[in-house]
Amino acid sequence: MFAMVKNVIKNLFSRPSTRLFPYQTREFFPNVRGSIDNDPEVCIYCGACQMRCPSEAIVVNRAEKVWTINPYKCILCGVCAQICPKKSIAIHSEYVHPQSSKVKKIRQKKVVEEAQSHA
Amino acid sequence: MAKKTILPFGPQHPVLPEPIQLQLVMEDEIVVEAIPAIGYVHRGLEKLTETKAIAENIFVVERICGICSFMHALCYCQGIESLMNITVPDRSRFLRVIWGELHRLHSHHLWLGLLADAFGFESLFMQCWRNREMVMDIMEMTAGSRVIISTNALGGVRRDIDSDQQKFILNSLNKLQEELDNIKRVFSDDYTVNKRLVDVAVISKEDAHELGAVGPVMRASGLSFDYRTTGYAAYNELDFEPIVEQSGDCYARMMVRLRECYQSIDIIRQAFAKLPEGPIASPVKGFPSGEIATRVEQPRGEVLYYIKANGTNHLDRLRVRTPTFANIPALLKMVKGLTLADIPIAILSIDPCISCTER
Amino acid sequence: MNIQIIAATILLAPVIGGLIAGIDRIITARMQHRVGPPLLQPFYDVLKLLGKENIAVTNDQSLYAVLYLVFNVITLVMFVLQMDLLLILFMLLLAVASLVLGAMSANSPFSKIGAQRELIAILAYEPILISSVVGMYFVTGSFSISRILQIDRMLFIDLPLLFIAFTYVLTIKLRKSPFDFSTSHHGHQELVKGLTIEYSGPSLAMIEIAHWYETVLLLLFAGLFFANNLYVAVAAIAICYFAEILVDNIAARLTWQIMLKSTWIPGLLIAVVNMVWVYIKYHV
Amino acid sequence: MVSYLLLAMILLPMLLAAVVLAVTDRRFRNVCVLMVSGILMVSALLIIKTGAAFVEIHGTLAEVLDYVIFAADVAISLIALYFGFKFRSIVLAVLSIAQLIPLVLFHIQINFAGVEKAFHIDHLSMIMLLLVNIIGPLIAVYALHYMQEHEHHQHLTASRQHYFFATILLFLGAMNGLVMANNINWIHFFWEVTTLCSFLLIGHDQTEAALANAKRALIINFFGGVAFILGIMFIYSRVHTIAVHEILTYSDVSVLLIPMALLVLAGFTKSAQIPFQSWLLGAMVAPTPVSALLHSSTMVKAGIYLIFRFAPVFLGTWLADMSALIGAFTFAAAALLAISQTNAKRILAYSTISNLGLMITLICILDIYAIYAAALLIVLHGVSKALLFLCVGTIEQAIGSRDLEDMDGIRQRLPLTAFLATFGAISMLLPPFGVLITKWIGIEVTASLPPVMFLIILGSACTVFFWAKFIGKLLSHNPEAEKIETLFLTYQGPLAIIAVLALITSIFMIEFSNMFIAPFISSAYLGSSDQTIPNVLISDFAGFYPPAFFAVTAIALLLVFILYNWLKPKRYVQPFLSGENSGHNQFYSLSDGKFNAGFRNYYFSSVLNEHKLTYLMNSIASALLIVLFGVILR
Repeated sequence: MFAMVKNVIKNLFSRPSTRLFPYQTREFFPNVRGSIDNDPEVCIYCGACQMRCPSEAIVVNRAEKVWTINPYKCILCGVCAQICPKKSIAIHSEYVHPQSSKVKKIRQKKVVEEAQSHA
Repeated sequence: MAKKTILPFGPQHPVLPEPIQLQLVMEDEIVVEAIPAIGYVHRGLEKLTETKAIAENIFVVERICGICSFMHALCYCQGIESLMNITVPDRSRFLRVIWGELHRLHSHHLWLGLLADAFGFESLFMQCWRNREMVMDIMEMTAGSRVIISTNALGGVRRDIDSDQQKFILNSLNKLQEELDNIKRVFSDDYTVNKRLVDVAVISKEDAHELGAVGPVMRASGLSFDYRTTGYAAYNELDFEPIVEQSGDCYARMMVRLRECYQSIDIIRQAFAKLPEGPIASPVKGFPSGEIATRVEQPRGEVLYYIKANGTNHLDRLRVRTPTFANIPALLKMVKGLTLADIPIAILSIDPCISCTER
Repeated sequence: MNIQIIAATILLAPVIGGLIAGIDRIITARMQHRVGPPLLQPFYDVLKLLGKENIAVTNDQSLYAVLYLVFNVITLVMFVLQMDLLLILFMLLLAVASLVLGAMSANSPFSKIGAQRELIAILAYEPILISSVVGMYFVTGSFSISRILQIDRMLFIDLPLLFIAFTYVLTIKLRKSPFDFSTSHHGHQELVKGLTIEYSGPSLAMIEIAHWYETVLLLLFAGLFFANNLYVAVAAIAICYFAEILVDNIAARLTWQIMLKSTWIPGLLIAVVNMVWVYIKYHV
Repeated sequence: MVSYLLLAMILLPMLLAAVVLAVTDRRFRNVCVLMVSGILMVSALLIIKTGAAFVEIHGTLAEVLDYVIFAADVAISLIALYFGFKFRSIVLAVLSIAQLIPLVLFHIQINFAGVEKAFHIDHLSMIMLLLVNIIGPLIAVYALHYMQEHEHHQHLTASRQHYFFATILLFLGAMNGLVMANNINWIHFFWEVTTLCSFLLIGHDQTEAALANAKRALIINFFGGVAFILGIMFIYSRVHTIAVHEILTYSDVSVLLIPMALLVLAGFTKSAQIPFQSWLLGAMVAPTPVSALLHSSTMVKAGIYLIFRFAPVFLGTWLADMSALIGAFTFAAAALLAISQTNAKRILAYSTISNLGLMITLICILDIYAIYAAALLIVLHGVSKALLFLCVGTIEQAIGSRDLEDMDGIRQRLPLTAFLATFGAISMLLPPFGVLITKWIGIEVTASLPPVMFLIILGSACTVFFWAKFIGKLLSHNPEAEKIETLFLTYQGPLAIIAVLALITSIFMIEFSNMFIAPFISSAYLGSSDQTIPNVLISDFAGFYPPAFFAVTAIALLLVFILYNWLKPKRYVQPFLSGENSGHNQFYSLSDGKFNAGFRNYYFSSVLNEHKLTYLMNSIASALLIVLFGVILR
């Protein structure tokens, strides 16, 4: 009957293990697949990532040099970064915060600012 | 006695981790009949595998089930590898065992928590899931992702575990084992827990065999069989025995899983001790052809993959039979004559994975 | 004077009850190694519920929720006015009956099963509650609180076993684990939320507030065992409630079969032993 | 004046019974019944207004009456003997002979002597008269319409209603005689008339079950009758009087203990205490007005009346304590058994048995509040139970079932009846209504007898369970139900009147107690001088003053309605059916398509097996009875 008492009392008198997110955050481990980004200046818009992407999240427009990823389709498998010939696709360890609208991430050559369009 | 209580238990019910409907016909609170209905989370993944490339399918089969995703990928990879006669490097075989056992650990912890929740023991539930965080952290650190770790690849694995990571893992496992001792005491000795588990939903040895139960459900009824003993991956080089309990009730099923947690920790330690140096993947060229059935022991029991390939980059057919599917007949046998309060426990005692079952 | 007491009771009791609920939630969270909500969270919850749309299955569900609240208030006022304890228990029964009827009026099998379980709970705790009152009668010679308060002995010394039985059924009455099967603070039980499953918005707020009144009443009842010394009484109430939280966190939810057996056999047995002993001590 | 009233209350119903039997015209019968009902109510009120009195009958009339009643009493035994042969029941035949022989011998022994003060109307009689002559006629009026529908459902070729109403009228007359007679032989005669009437009424439908249960009722009540006549003979042999008021003045208890035990036993059989409860349960096969009549105002109350009447003689003895224990045991056991019942009438029947047990306990406790509570319970229970039975009868006629589980949505189908039935059930269970108050007093006064108190505590817990189930079912909501209620003045009218009476009796409990019970206590328990009345007048029951509580409840309800209007749901949804609703009470199942969710109350059929439990309870109660007699006969 009282097997749990020890655990419970120990818990009561030690610091809680939950964090008050977002005020306190934990450091990410290195190499965590948190989010995917592409450097538009390095990218050669070959389209290899689009071909190998298992979830068809990446669309590359070779003519206009636009690289688009739909983060709501992306499964963060990391295949694109693995096969990128210029290693321009990078995986960051930070997770993306929740958002209130489904926004695609667009990377375009020469235009440094981030453009956004609704899905 | 004309009128009976008919209760739709599920598909959306808080004690069910996943959607399954049991139409319970009750007298007072005793269930006289349970009519199951599944099909609420069918996603057509088997069909999807026929349109994807063979290497991409790894990511598809991983998503059959989140909790045992690694085992699904493993089973698929092993099938394709044997169709193509690829021998995977030794180091990757051991790494597969390590990640596989980590998955078993976190799956069993998840299940222990859910079971605690099903019999209304919130603090124990929290405790189990807090312990599970350690395993998840290990996974996040080694594979870069917490649940669906995507480390399997045709011909080997995608990531390596270095010695720093190895130290971290072993430390974490030591801590986990201590914590496991704490919750084991509660699960096995607590009066209220025993009241809710002992002699509830008994499946006899004969019934378990007859109804084709697999995994912990089968082993809890006294049938000693664990597919790992057939020695896939590196299991033939590791020392372990299938964990068997005799009584066949919910308590036995809980004990099997609890003891398997210790066993998994032990296996991981052995694997690290024997981990050979070398490459982690073999090169893969060409496409498979022919058909094969392959099996792997998941946390929930044995999963069976049937793969039919035709020499192109697409499969003809992929068929998955998951452990939950095999355990549902046993479940239906169990719930008859139980009281309503025991229904969640009985359902959970087979560790149902409805998403697996429906794919 | 009476009017002032009544007004103070009606206004203060939910504040105290809500604070107790807040403390309960924090301690529970800490016992589960969580940070837990702020102290005033129960009030925030109720305020939020009050601001929501009232959605119901049947027309008169909310009526029963309000009845539950009103009868709980009346019972507490009767207690504070130091009336007859048995009468107070029966009024409390009226409050629970409205909750049960509210659950039964909705055409939902889940809430109806919850109602039946609550009735079984009544079956389990009612004899012990009445027994404790009768035990007090044997010691003090009166069922009236005003007379019980005049006695200069500590009732606990004469009625330790009854106090244990009382704290045991307090768990049922407060609907805490292991006896939280008619409704629970978590939806994770086979009946989801049992009795209160079809309630939402303001009517659910009524039930929450009624719980606060009920908690205060039950704790005062527990304090009655130590009534001659205010400090001891407050300490005893605190210990008693802490024990309830502890038990809530170290026990699985049991079934009503086990509850009925444990209250009717060992529970009533120790109650009767205690009653016989004080009867012989004071009346033979 | 009083003698005319007596004629109107005893003889007139009996005479009209003969007329109703002879003239089968329906309209004439209706007029007769309505007329008798009116006369009974008025006479009862008048007789109460006159106050306590003895009615003396002298000379030839008295002698003739004595002979007539003796002859009629013998005739009843002979009728029973006839039925004994007809049913081939040796037990019944033996019992009727066992009654016949002492009856004849006793009359020869006393040389057919009578009692000068033939009738004694005191305040206990008045309480009973109020009950019999207000509730009884209302039930009779209700039966006019009910029996019409009842026979319509039965598809009879020839109406048997004239038998029915004749028996009812005879019954009421006999009850009036029973509660006013001062000659114990006459009480026995009226007692036997009620037995015979109940036999006829239970067997009225002439079905196999009805006849079997009628036979059982006759056997058990004849057993009581035998005990009664033996008790009378014993009393006479000890104190040489057959006048009740003289017997009551006998202060030496030990002399009268054995005959009193026999009379209490007779009371137990009539009041269906365990182990004699089976006849009352069997009586449920009869048309519902019969059940109402048997349970509320007549028959079972006759047993209570007998024990209450003679209680002053044996209070404080072993007999009283044991009777209180048996009563309390019945209270708890019947309440427990009621939990396992699905048949609404059987639930009510067990509740009646249970409450009768409580009455007997209260009667047998030496405490002034116990007497108040006992007398109050007789009235409150009578009123509420009559209401409940008539409501269940109305529901049964409308939906064709008396099973509680078929009463889902009865609120929408029969709004008025369901409301009245709920009111009746609430008045049996919850404060501030009187029945609960008597239970409360029961616990408070039995503190001197802990086992009795313990049984009452357990019993009240069980009571809550089955009443809450009952009320919950009546109030449960079914959006698909349609209104099928048809209103008739003579059908729902009596229901409404009884409901109002139930409310009034509960509100004016204190006034009622002071008006009737206090004088009764001072005359029967404290010696018969009127000066002592102020000592037993009460202002409240230990802090419970009903009008105040009703006022608080009324204010609370008002508050509730104000809050409720503010809270009134703006939007209605379907209940939670695990996310698969396909209708209000219907869910979709992938395997079976649309399926109705159902709910059945808990009856614990595996644990509370009525058959086994009854056997157990009967054994325990019989053992208690044997102990009772064993000690007394020592």
